[in-house]
Amino acid sequence: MAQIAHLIGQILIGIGLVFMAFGIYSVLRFRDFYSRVVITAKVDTVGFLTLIFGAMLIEGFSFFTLKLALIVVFELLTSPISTHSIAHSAYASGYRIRKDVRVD
Amino acid sequence: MKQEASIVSSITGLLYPFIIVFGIYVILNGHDTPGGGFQGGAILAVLFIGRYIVAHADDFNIGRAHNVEKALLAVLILVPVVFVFGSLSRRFPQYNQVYLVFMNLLIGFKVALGLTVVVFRYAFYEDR
Amino acid sequence: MSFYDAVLLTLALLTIGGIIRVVIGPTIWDRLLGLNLISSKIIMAIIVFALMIQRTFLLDIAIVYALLGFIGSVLIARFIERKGE
Amino acid sequence: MIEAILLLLLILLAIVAVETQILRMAVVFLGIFSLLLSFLYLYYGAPDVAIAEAVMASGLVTLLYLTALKRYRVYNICFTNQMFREVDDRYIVEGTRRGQLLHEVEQFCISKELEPQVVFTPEDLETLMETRKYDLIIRQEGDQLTIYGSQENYFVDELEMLLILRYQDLNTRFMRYAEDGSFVEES
Amino acid sequence: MRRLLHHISMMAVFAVVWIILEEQFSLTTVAVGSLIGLLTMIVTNRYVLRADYESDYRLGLWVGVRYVASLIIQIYVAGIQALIKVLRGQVHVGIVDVHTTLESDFHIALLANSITLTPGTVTLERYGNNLRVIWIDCVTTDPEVAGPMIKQNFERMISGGKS
Amino acid sequence: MRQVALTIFVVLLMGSVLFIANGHREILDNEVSAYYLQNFTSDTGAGNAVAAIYLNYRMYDTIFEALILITSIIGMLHFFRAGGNK
Repeated sequence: MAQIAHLIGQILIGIGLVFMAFGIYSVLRFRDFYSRVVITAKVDTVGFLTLIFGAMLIEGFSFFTLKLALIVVFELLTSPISTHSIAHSAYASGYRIRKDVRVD
Repeated sequence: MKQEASIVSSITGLLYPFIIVFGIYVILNGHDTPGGGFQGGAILAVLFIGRYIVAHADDFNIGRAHNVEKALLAVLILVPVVFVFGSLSRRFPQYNQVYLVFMNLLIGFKVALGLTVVVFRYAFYEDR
Repeated sequence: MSFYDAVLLTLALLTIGGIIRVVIGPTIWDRLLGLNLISSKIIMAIIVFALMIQRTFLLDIAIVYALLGFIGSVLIARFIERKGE
Repeated sequence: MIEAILLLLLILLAIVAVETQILRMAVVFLGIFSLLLSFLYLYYGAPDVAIAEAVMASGLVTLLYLTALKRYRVYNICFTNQMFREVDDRYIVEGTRRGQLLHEVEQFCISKELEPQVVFTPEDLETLMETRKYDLIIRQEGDQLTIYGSQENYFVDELEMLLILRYQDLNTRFMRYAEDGSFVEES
Repeated sequence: MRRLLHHISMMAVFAVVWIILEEQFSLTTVAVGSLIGLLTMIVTNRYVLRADYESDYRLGLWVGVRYVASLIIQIYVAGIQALIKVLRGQVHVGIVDVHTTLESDFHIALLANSITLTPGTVTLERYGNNLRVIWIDCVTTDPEVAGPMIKQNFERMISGGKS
Repeated sequence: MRQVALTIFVVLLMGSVLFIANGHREILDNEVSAYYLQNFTSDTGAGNAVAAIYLNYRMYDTIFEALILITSIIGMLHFFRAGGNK
């Protein structure tokens, strides 16, 4: 039983890495800042969650898992803050996408 | 200005007590996990810095913090002089743990106050 | 080479990808975005490393980054937005 | 293997951070530097130092650097292009003649101890002039490059001398505006 | 005594956090954790936040758990949708205003956070009860139409299923 | 020309230093560190060797470090008096 959980955990970690590689690929591929923010910032979150769930499965129910859960909660609270503040900084400095955006 | 910063300052406000608890954990458990006075104190100092950045709160009393820090230094010198150099540690080995925790706490609060005073003073001085 | 070594190596390669964006990124906000990405990669690497050598206390460092890492990027973003005033 | 990769990246980042002329970018590079450094401390078995590095780099040191950088005045440059409907990296073409011009303007700012901050936008000129946030507006319309600068600013005069000398092949002209936003014809 | 009762929910939360950090479950850790939680709340209310933490950040336990669960599900659904869109190259980024009916600052911040976390949308700024959002495939700029597509069911989750 | 020569000189110097440092094995005072690592738990009751060393074996270090911090703060407050707020 533990063997199967171990295997599934390793597969989940692999899937998380694939998601993260996709995030890096799109950060290199897209050609304007706002697309990069929208895609990468949070395709990365999917990879993060998958990898942590894989680690939780490998470890079983222990204090290691509980600490990982704590990390998940803190990361879910703080990582959108930094993305939001970067996007807001670009927007407030006058970086725009296209002409038909209304300004007030 | 307040309306604009609202999302960041709300979530940071939610995190304040968690940062304090984590800082105290790093200070208190310094004697058997990595961490200790300096690291925990720096975490507590980052809390005040984050508060200054996010909420633009400059209500920190530098003079009083500096006085508290001087008093902590006096205790910090006194305790090991009595305990370690006065060979009490060899006579009462069961109080060793208490001594370590107490010293870590003292160093932690001293470093937190010291770093906060340094950074605030520098930021304020450059501001005006 | 064990499984965890391979994972750490992949994470290092992904970090290189992030650093490419940071170095060539035309505007400064691209660079900040890259900083954000690399920060999450490093948290991941710390978790995998802790899993590899089976030490729970290494997760404390991941908690430090998860709790306090955003202060740095918020600080830089605010500074750029206010145009240094 | 991972150790070698991270150490090489550290050297690369240190060189890039030293060589950057725009100092606020060096702060970003140093942030990444300290992230990698913290992981390396952990890898070498020094978690105490790793925690200290993480905490110091995320808050204290960044604030000190940025407070020191407040001394530099920021020069806001706005680049607007009427050809493209959407902003993308084609705006910032390195290697072509126009990219060189923008680069030259940045270099000139750095030599005058100003921090250039370039913003790219496809907005019309009227909306840009309304906000009055920018010190210099470079506008591209087909082949025509127009540079708008404030009338009283002696900095723009020096820049004009430099650019007219070096970029005669480009179709460049300078426009000045007065404080109330009306344009002054070049005499 | 009444002040102690006022803090008791946060004391329980911090006792749990302390047990997780200390990695042992015993009477001592529970007691120390509650004590540190009490001290932390007093210090936070008096010196750091300078407001009443409990009334500012009120979220029921059951609401919170359901919110996190639905957030994770939404992250996966939207992540895979965004992935397909990017691979096909159908990206049309635009900026939309979204109106929300939530009232407290904290709830609006949570809504903005979850909009940022679901791939495909990033919150730009908040003014009053409106959020300005970057959207990856901007089919419409009408706030009435775009609102439900962006907010999903987060609004109902956060306010506890009332609205 | 001078800059190029200087660069080559620095690179050569760095290479030679790295080469020498790579071949050289530092012989540390093994007895003290071995003693510390074996006996720190029974001597001081700490679980973390670093804490045992900086709070017990090397107490003077910590005291003077705290003293240096407070000295630097006093110096800072003194020199920045003109522009500060208090």
